[in-house]
Amino acid sequence: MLKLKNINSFYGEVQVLKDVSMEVNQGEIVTVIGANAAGKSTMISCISRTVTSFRGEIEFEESRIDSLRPDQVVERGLIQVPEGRLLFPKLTVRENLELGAFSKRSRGSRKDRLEYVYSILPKMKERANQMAGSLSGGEAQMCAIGRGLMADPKLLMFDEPSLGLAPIVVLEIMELIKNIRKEGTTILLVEQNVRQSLKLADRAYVIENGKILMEGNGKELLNSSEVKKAYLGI
Amino acid sequence: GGGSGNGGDSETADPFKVGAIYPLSGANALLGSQCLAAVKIAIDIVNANGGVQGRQVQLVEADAPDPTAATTEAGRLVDQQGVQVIFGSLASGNALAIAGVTEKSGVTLVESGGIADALTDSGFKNVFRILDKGGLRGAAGVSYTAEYVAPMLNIAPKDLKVAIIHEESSYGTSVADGAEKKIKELGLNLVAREHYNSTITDMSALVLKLKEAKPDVLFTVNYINDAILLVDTLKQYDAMPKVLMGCGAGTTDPNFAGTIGADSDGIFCTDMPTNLPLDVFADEAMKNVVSEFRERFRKEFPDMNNVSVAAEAAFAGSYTFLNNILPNAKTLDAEGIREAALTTKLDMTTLGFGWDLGDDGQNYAASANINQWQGGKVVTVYPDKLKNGEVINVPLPIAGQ
Amino acid sequence: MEQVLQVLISGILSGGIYALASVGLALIFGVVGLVNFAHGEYLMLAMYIAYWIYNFSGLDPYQSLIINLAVMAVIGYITFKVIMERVLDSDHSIQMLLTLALSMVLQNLALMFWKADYRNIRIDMTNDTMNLGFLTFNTPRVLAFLIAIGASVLLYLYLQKTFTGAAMRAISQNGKAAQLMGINIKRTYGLAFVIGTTLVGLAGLLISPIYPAYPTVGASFSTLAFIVVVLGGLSSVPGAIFGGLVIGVVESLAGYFAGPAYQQAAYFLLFILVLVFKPNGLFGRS
Amino acid sequence: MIKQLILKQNFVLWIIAVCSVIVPFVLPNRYFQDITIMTFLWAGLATSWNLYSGYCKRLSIGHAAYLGIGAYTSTLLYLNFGISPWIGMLAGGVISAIAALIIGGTTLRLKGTFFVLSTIAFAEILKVMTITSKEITAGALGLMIPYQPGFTNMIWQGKIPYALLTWIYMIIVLFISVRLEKSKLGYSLVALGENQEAAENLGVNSTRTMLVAFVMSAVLTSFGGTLFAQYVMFIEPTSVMSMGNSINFILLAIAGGMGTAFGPMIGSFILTPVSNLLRGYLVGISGLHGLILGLVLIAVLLYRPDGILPQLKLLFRYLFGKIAKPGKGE
Amino acid sequence: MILQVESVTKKFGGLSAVSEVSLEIEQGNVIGLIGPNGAGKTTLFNCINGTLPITDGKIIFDGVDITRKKSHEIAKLGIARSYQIVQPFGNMTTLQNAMVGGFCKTKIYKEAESIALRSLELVRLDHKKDLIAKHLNLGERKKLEIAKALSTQPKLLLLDEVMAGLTPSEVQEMVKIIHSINDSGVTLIIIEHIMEAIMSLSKRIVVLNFGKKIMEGTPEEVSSNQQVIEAYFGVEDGEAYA
Ligand SMILES: Nc1ncnc2c1ncn2[C@@H]1O[C@H](COP(=O)(O)OP(=O)(O)OP(=O)(O)O)[C@@H](O)[C@H]1O
Ligand SMILES: Nc1ncnc2c1ncn2[C@@H]1O[C@H](COP(=O)(O)OP(=O)(O)OP(=O)(O)O)[C@@H](O)[C@H]1O
Ligand SMILES: [Mg+2]
Ligand SMILES: [Mg+2]
Repeated sequence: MLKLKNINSFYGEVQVLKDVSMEVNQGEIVTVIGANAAGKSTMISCISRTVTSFRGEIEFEESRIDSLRPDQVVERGLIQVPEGRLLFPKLTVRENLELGAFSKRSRGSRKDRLEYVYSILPKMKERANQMAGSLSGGEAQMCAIGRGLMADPKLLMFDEPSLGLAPIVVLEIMELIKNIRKEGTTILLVEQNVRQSLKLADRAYVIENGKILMEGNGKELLNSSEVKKAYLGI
Repeated sequence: GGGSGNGGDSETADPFKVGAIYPLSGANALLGSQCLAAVKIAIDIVNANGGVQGRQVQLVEADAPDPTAATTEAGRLVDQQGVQVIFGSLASGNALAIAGVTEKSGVTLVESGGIADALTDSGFKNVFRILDKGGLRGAAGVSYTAEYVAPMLNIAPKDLKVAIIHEESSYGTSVADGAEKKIKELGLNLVAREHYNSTITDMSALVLKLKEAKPDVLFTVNYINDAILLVDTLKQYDAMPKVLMGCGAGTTDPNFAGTIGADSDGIFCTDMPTNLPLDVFADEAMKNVVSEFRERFRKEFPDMNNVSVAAEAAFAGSYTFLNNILPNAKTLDAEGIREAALTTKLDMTTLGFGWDLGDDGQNYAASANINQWQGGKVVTVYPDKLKNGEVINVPLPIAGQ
Repeated sequence: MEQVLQVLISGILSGGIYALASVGLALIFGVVGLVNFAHGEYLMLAMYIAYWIYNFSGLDPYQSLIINLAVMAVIGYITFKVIMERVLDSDHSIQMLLTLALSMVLQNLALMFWKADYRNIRIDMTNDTMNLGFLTFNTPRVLAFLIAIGASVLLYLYLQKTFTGAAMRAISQNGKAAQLMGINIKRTYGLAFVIGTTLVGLAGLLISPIYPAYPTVGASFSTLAFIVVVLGGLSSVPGAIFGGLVIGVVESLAGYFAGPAYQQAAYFLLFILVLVFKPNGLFGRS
Repeated sequence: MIKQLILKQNFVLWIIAVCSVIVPFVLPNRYFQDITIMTFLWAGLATSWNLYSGYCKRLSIGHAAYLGIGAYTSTLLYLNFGISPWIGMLAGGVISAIAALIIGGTTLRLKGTFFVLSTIAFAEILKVMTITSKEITAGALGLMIPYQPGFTNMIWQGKIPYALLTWIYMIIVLFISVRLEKSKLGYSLVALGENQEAAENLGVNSTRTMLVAFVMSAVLTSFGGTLFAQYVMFIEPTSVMSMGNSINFILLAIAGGMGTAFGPMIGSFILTPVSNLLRGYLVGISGLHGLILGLVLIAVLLYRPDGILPQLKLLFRYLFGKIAKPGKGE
Repeated sequence: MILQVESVTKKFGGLSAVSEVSLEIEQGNVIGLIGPNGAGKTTLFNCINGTLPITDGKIIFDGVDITRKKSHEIAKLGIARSYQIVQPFGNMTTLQNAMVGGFCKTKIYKEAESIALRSLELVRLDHKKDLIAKHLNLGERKKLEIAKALSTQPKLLLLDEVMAGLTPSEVQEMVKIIHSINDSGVTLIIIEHIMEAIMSLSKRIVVLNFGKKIMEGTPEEVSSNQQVIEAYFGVEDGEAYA
């Protein structure tokens, strides 16, 4: 469904991604793990086209998307829940969520989607009229996730969704991701919470210094000694 | 400047360099560019007649939107271009700044725009002003009103209610100050004095305030668009006083009547003599010069149905100086020019009044005329010597209750 | 009393035009986050265009409204494409400065093309008045007021009721996030810029029968529009409408009670007072 | 040793600043000297402006007010009481400081655009006050300083003394800027400009820091105002306190590099002569020089948004880096 | 007792983000602060260091009542904090960032520089000292947050989720850093959702929920408390997360 071929990405003269190739199949949960600054967020941003300084091919549903504009990528149903939330601080939670359904493909079903998001993230309904800028760290993260769901995604990319969430909520989010997948949305998950995310994943990639280092199914990697040593500190 | 080219062949002698500094950009660019055009015409005419002391006059232009720029540009003309005479400069502030430069270098400034008293009251040796001081212009309107208008209105001068409204730049302020002083002196009844910024877009409040004061005569000093706005607003609120005595610039501008049309009939515009009928000039040569100037000016500014006052003054200043003063100078340096300027006396310049400088460089022959708009034309109604029509419409037919 | 009422009304009428001149600025600020110092220059351009059309075809500013607005939209679009689009990600100070430079260019272009002459449009209506009891209204000013308020309200509704409007409000807060929502940032920025310049153009057009065009006419409106917009709370359209009316009234009252010399000082003073007590403007959300 | 010094860009910039004093001596005539004086003066003024607004990223578009206070205070004291402008300059500084304290006290807590516009408002109010208090300031008529050369009067016949004076002024302000960059005040200011709350949490007293810098900036600007008045010898509210002047401070600072000690100077060294020469030599078509200047600025902003200084530094590194290399081989 | 928080309440409109919370810390101690999202942890930090004015209650630091003091005064007295959402001075270098803190207790440039360098070394960021802060990645920014706070030479350091977004092995590194900070005599309050970290760092843990303090105890006590498990840890595959 999503294919990356030999992506090389640069910030100025610094090369962040080196020949990254990977793929996500329809209906899968694919996890990407890696240390800080490995280039995970950069990779996702290349797909969303908010980072444009890269070479290589990106294919989504059999067609190239590596020269589209970010909004066109969204229009195809490829949605990112960004790292660091990136909410609209001076809009209310509700307005933030509604903007999640801005694209034409999801605009029509905005009302239903909002109900859906409220039902799985009840805290958001509670805070619907609060300015997003004054949410607590965790609440903001929930809002960002909710906003991503509003877009009716075909493929949803999460960049560190568990960041700053209480353990119980992390569990809920992982559960949620499973459920979303069940409803037919494909998932690409970037996570630092290595244990949780590998448990969830059908397949996983390990990225280090901008290179794909390992690839395999989630359980395998979780048990691999290299991963244990490098990322779990065991 | 070098020595005088005595007897030298006009073809081979060095040109005589003069400068012109006017605001050509910024808020005053309109009048500035007209003045510059007028100076150019004057130089052309002089050159066609053989130039100054056998030397062709060469013009160096400069743009000075504000006093700081005026200082720099005056420096360029004086030090870089080596001009001996500068014509300028429309705004009093610029004139004062230029004088600061020219005075130090022994260069002559011939001022035909700035009317602030300070210019000739500050002891400058080489600054000559052809126009009246601002105070005079304001005062002339007041004196005329007390002497002639009050009787026409059947009101004793001391009962005559008058008001002053002026734009707040140094121009408007100095004219208004002159008017106020005269009003106090003659014991007229000053019921209001207000000033405003000439970029004002709505005069309703001002006019409504004025309406309360119910003046019989309104003295006003404006630039062109505020003059139009003032008359429009006075009419809209039915607040036109019996007599509207404009004191220069805006109300004398050809576009004034052009824009407001028939309503201008009877509105006074005190100013230096302007657009005088040719028969005022006894001298045949001067008649030709004036008509040539007007013709060429109109060609350059086809939109205008009359030559603007500022341009007439700029022409008069530069032409008189080049044609009448400089030929009398023993040497074409500051000393020689000063002597010639102070000793030369003329009965008539192209402005209709004479040339008679005091030691301060002020032309005490300068006068202000009382003019009136009649049928879209400026008609001089006073002094009798220059008069070419009788007063009409006192009180104004459009005056409010 | 009658006088004061009359003064008040004349203030409100001017206020309507100030409001219209300002809503565009508020919109551009709200969306692009840009303080557009060249704002007034678009007003100037529209006045010149109105004058031109009037001169060549005899169409008065109301008749040429559509053409004029179309031209303004095109001019807005061109400036956006050629200049603003390139600095969307730059520092605010850079953007601000760029608009300053732009205003310099436009003013001087006008000076070169049209000379410094005042260009008046006198139509039959210019001095018409309408009377209501003891009150007098200048017809072009009333017309300008009605159209101005109408246009401002339309803009407000557009921003509130349409999704594009919502996008416009979101975009300035976080451009990257807006992209991730599927908002075409450049297009939205461009749209806001074009609407903004067209609206201030409309304001210019509406005052062209009562006020002459000259190269620096925009400058005084620019400052005024800033004051209005800040009073209203920067990016708030209703705030700008309200702010415009307030400034109009204050200016008028100050002119009447203190004298026209104090008109500007009065609204600047009001402005400072408001900021002292409500640092985010009258309508600003903190 | 010297090579190391050269590689420190500030060293080179200091050399440029200090050596510029030669310029008025070698120039052929007073017109060019006049431009040099304006260049020094504007460099000093823009650097003064930069002291607060540049480092703190809060643009004041009302600094012409302090220029006006400086110019008017010294001139009025001189004209009315015969007090030497040297003392008048200090008095102007004191009054500017008081004004800046009042203005700063009310506006410094404002954020972003609110602050920017409030500075305009204050400057405009001050201008209107100056115009309307005719009895004291002569209003719109302006004030003229009589030409009485002498050191105590701060008036000279030639241009050189003015050039030296404005150069010293520039160097002093520059020195203060450079010191500021390496001081607690400077660090606090820059941090405040980046993120006020975070700075406060690190112990930065934002109110005091901003006030101190704002007052410093205002006082130095007003000193420049006195020099301005003594040089032009004529002041009037509409031109001295115009927003155009305030904007010019900003233009120079940004063109050179805002928030850097030498940026505004570089900006003035380039733009002041350019704009004066353009005005002088493109006089034929009114508006043309303004148009060209505007276009040049747009081009700079579009293609070199950090200003000229960083480019210059790159150039130094390139030039002296090359020089330094063979040195190593020896 | 270096810090005494006495029945502090903070309301936003109708919402009590923190209500009647009291806690005390002894000099040199490390306390963990946990609780569900929106429980009021960050708000409590904001109250302690003066970023937000408190609605009710009293805070005493080192014998001084700091309830109504401004945040810069509090910083001078010796409380520093890091932000949950990092707030670097983006256009300054890493070292300059830290030096802003370094100037808290001195006016001398050299001193501020050496203080800043020392804190950068402590968080192992000294190799990036000349990098412009906006080019740092998230992990480095978190370290910079700590270094900035440390440079003010605090007696009490409030750390808000400095480990979020780090891989487990990076977490371990950070834990070591925090230990060494504590060893140098700084008292710490730590907010963290990563349990391994908070359990191994803190001597005592305070749990907030809906703005109220629901319990305080040793890590063992807290992790076995049923109420805390239900509200906070959750249960995974039938077993408690911790
Ligand atoms: N805008 C930028 N300019 C320059 N360098 C950047 C920029 N954004 C990221 N980088 C650098 O690119 C590298 C990869 O960053 P990226 O954010 O993709 O890493 P990551 O794997 O997502 O790390 P983390 O786990 O911290 O989120 C880092 O070294 C970072 O410093
Ligand atoms: N300015 C504000 N206005 C209204 N509500 C606010 C404001 N600031 C915070 N809140 C609310 O107060 C509550 C406490 O927020 P706080 O940031 O202290 O939570 P937290 O415990 O730090 O949570 P997290 O673990 O998610 O960071 C939240 O519900 C938040 O939405
Ligand atoms: Mg990342
Ligand atoms: Mg928090």
